[in-house]
Amino acid sequence: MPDEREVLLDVDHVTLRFGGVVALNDVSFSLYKGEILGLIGPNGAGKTTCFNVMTGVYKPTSGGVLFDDKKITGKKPHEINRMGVARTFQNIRLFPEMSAIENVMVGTDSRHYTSVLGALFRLYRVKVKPEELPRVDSSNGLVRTWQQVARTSAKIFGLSRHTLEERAGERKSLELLRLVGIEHRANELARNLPYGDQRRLEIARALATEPKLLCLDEPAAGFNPAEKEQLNQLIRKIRDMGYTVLLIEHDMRLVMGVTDRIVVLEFGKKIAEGTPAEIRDNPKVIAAYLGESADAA
Amino acid sequence: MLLELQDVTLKYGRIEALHGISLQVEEGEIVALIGANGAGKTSTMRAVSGLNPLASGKIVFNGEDISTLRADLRVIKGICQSPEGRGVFPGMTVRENLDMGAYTRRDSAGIAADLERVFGLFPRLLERAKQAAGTLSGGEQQMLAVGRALMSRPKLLLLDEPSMGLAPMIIQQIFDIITEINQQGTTVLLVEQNAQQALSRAHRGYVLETGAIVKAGTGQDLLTDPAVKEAYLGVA
Amino acid sequence: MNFDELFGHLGQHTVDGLAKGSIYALVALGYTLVYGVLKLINFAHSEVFMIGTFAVLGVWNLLGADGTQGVAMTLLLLAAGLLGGALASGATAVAVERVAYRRLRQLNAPPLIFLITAIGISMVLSETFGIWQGRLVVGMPTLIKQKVAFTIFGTEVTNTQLITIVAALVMMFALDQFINRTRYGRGVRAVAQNPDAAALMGVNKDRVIMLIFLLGGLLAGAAALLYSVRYGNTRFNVGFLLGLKAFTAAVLGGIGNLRGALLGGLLLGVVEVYAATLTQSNWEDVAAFVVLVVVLLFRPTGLLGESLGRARA
Amino acid sequence: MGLSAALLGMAACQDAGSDDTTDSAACGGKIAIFGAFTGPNAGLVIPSLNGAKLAVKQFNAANPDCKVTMQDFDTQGNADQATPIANQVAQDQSFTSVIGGHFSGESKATMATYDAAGLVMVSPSATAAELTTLGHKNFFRVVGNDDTQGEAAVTYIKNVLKGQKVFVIDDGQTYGVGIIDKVKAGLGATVAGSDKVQTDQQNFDATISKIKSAKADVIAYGGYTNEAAPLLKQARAAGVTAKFLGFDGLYDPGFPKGAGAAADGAVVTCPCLPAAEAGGTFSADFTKEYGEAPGSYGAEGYDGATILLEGYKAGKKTRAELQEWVRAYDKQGVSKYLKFAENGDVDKSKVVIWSYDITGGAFKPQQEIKLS
Amino acid sequence: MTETPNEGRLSGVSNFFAGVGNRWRGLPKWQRGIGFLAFVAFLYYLPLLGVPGLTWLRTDSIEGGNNWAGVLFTCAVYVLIALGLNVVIGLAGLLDLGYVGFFAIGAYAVAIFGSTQSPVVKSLQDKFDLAPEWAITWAICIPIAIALAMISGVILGWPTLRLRGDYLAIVTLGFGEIIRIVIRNSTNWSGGPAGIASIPGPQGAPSADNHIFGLIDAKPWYWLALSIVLLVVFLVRRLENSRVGRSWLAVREDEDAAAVMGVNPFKFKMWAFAIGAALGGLSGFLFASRQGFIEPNQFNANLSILFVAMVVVGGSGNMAGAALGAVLLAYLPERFRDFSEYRFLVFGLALVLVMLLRPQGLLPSKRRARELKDRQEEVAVGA
Repeated sequence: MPDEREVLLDVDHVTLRFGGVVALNDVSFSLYKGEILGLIGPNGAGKTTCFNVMTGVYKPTSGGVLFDDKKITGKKPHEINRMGVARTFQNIRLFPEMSAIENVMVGTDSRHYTSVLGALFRLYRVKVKPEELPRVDSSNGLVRTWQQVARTSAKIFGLSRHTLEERAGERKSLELLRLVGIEHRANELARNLPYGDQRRLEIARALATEPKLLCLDEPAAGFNPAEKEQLNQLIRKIRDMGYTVLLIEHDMRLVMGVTDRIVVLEFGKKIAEGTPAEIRDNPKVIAAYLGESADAA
Repeated sequence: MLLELQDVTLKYGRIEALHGISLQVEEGEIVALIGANGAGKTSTMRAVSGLNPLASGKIVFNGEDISTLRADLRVIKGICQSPEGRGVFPGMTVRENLDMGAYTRRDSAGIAADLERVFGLFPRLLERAKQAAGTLSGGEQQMLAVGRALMSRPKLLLLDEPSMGLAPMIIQQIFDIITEINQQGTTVLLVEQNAQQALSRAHRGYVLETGAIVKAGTGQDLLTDPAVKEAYLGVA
Repeated sequence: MNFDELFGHLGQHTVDGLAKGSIYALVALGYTLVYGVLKLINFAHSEVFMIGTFAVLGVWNLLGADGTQGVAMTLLLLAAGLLGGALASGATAVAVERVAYRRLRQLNAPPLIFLITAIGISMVLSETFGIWQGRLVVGMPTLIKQKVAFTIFGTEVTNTQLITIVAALVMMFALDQFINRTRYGRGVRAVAQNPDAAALMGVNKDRVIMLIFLLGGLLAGAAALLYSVRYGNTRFNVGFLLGLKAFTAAVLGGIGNLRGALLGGLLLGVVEVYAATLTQSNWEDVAAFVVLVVVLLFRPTGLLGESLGRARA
Repeated sequence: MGLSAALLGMAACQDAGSDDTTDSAACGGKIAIFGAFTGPNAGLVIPSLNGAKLAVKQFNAANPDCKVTMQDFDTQGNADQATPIANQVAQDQSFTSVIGGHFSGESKATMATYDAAGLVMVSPSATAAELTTLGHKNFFRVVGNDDTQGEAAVTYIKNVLKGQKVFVIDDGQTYGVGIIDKVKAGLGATVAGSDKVQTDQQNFDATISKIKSAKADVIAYGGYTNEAAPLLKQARAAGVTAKFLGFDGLYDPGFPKGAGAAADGAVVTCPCLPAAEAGGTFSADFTKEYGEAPGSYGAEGYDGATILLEGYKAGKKTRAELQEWVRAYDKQGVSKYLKFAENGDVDKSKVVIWSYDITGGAFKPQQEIKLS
Repeated sequence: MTETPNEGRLSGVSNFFAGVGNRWRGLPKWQRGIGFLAFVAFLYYLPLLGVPGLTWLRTDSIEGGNNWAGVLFTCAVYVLIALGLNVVIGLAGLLDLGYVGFFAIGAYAVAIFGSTQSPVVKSLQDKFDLAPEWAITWAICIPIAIALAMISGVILGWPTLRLRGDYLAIVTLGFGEIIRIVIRNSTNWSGGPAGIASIPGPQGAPSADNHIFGLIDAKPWYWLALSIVLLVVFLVRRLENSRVGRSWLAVREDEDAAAVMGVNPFKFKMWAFAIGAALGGLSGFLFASRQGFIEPNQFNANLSILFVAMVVVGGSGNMAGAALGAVLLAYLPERFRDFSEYRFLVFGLALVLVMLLRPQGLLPSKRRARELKDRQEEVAVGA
């Protein structure tokens, strides 16, 4: 059944050791295009480590990860991002001194072409449509004259690619902020945002890089039930927009409610894989989570 | 009353992590704090042990206001925390880590006795006494962290996620040891993900959600509370 | 390239280099201790050394050293010089910490601020001595007449070289033992590896920090004595270049690593003497820095890696 | 905006108003003297400054109707500090002559500026040979250059020290390199080895090894006290017994002080006259004024000032006149007979070079070195 | 236990700056534009400064004082340096203690290729039978200086930018020293310790006929340097307000997170290094053509440290702050020459006091000031 679908990401017998500690032990699973896959397990089971291998932060000791049929291991994080993998962090890692919209624009930049010299000299000009020309709207005569000059010059010489990309980035960033529901906070510093908005901002920033795969690392941590419900909606919306989502989460209600399939890790090993319903009834999983019977390990 | 938190708020930068927590720990109790990741459990611990300054509120220990006392002085008063993420000193041997636990103590006989006791509780640590702590496995590091905390002979032992990353069998053991320590007279404040275990051992428990206490009760009460069940086990 | 000279007297040059590097190593320990715990470069440490040399000079002048005294008096002068130098340097180091760094630590200032403050302190100290003692070399009485202590494979090892190397090794060993075997040493390592956990064990961070500054200062004072015995002069800016080299040595060995500081210091001394022999003395600094860059390229955390603070690398 | 335009106008007036204050006086003028009056090598320069000050003081006392003032500018011996000073002096038309620079670097850096301003420079102590080869017509020095001193040193090494194996060391600076190159060329095959040390170097083991390997009997050192003193001390401690010869850069009381007993027997050459040999009552006057004997270049500073002062006395007022005055000067000074060659060097036949040796921590004039 | 001593002492100054800053930002854009133009006009007028009541600012208002326009020129060059170093330290967050190396490379580029006295030009003359007056024109030396500095920046950055912050500091410090020592020790191409004289200006080799960019009057030089500074301010602002500035900031704040968002940290750090180097080279170039003579001793390690101090004291990350720091550090020692020997003692003291009382710098960037404040709030009870 899974074979009919197109594999986006393939984790192939990945083992990772830190010193003497085996963090991941021969883990294999696949992620299909358009699905939401949950990755769960008790604290310290190796979920985040697995995640880090998939996003290129760690290099596995053996095994490999294929994304879109291309090898992902050994690639640098920014290259992996360019391949189409974006992620959020378990312990929020925004750029705290940048405003919300700037945070998202860092993401949009990864799809832009302006080089350093391009930003410096802005000589690469592009003809623009009339509606994109600078507006003349000031009531102050002096300023108005200046705006007219700017408009005319843009009409004749066009605008620099830098300017256009900057505007496109800003537009798109605002859209994404709207999508996650914090557009009214666009100009606030990331560090001043409430906790929940920071989590949402991380998602917006990751989406800004136009990924094929969005990896969410405990996005609901610290959320109250109402917020969790909002998140649930958001994740579904994102999936409906055509993204593939990998979700690491503790909150069972959320995981059970939103995912198509679930992979369960314990002690760096995969102990189960299946639909939420299958996982819910799996005795190994129950043992791992509830710790009721020791013999199941 | 051994420990009392009165309306404690705590901030990281501008973000408020605790919004007015009040809780009490009686002498001889095991009290469990449970809640999801990011709910403020660890922040509460850090407030008690003095790693983060309070934004407002008051902490009273043994009848004394310790709200602004430095962390190392709180240890001398008898509060010892085994930090989350294990927090062992990776470059030191197991033995040295345990010695660090007894850093503020001068009674060498008592220290030796406690060392015996810790090695008795965790024979694994004795086997690895000369090994650098950084090379231990996760479970062993956890044992070391708990053992180290015991070495200071605290009146109040703060345990932050002692079961994290441990196999069920070892979790069982750790909780047995916690119970044993408690029976020997140490008061324990426990932060746990593993709500099942924690609540079944604790005399009382508090449930935290986004930086505030939403429920309090005895361990058994909370354990049977359907809302708690659903939140932590994903089953209604 | 004068290979004949280098290989003709390789042993001699090596001993010269080791003696030179021993002093680097002692000063490097001061950098490494502070860096290991606080992760900051104490730029003022070079002046701590400088003040040590002037203290040694002051003590000797006070006791009337003139290079003609007997053995007992020489020993007394050495002891008094060590005491004076170590006390002056130790006190300076602790004072620098109290005056400059403590407040910045309370403000949790970024490392760059510490660096500039340290540079300011360093300027104040060296300029004070420049104005007070003049800007020329100040000669010191020759306490120990240099003699060949023994000859091994045709290499002459002089008494002052021997004293320098042995004293540096002994102090290095003592410090190593202190850090690794005593309760205070454990406290230092604990703060270096995990300051939060150390506080939870009851370690007073302020006291540990004062202790490492004091230790660094004492060692710089000892280095100042050795320097005075071997070179017999000082100057208001004697610390600048030496401090730079000592810091280089500390990084070379792996900053924060005590044994690394020793290794780095000795290696740097030897490299410099070799380079000066092969070419001319004014190329030795280039050789020193080139070696540093090459080592860091292949071992980004220095030869032995970071140790006191290994946990947070 | 109107305000700033007004300010601009005001400023233009104000700026232009700082000229010819001297023209009103019938006689006299203003001299600028620049050099390293603070910093590590100030000890070499202060006597010259004092000598010049003494000359001005005496002159003003003797000629109340012809006041000459002298303004000192401290460069700390740095070329980049000397340049803006040169601009200042060049633009301030009240300055009609310059004494300086005292070091070669600062002289080289500023001579083009002074030349462009038409200001004459009389240097008491800048000795680099190349200074008078750069084509500037305004530069004169009352001291022999390094080439001459180098030649003298060669003569001295051959005839007095009778060196067979000479080890030459310089400090990699303009002055040291220049003089040592000359010595090397003059000595030819008797040079047994060489090394270059660097500023603030502290350990000289490698150099000492080289000296030992060369089995040198004479060491010639071009440079300053801060490196020479420790080098000599370490070399003596290591058992090097070769004779030590330095140059005027070491003719500084700090040198024997820094090197201590090791300095005993060291010799320095200097194109400057021993105090006792100076003409007239200079030495006595200087000692009376400053409480110490004129050290290096005290007499030269005095001479430099005197040349200019006599020019003012003779009614020369403009920069051009003074420059011509110096060019044509031909008279006995306290340090030597002062007459300049076409390029601004003191006439080679008039150069006086002395050797001094150190005994008991003090310089003692030894003999005048006659150039062969 | 977090005592807050001395908080009040400089707060008057801080409040003053903050107040001015806020009021400034509150003005409409066009008014700010006019204000800025007026300020620029004042800067151009500065060498002629003769407003009664302000003349005490002039460095030649004291005995033995230095040429005012000359000092202003030095200030302008230092501002240029500070702008360049601010890109490296303030924007990209890299601690470069060897910036003087780039300054030296720029200075030596014009000296070696533009001066008739340089060994390189002389050997070229011999080789191609050129006239003895031949040397590479000043204007062509500009791109040469910038390119050489940039290339050396890349050569230095390639292996070292992978190192952690403190290692970078010592390696760059070493680099600066290596440049100086190599220049000093190699007589055959760099002129060695004697340095190189007769470095050309815009009007060619220095001579009495150069009436505008001559040896004596420094005013045109100041105006030239000021114009370059303004141009650079304009260009660096463009960088700051573009994806490049954003990427630098992101890398500084959280390198790993930035990398995961598709920013190539190494590339942007390298660009910061190269741009910083280019500006360092440009300022060295200006300095050398004005001085007409350079020698290796002018480029020692102390100068590098001074440069870093300018940026940090002024307020790193903010161009205005860095520029203010540069002006103060170049100007104050000149204005207070009367302190003579005590100048650097006082300077050191001032450095310590500013850092202790106002660690964010005199005119910090908004971001940096906030960062510092937040850091303060996060200190633990026992720390």
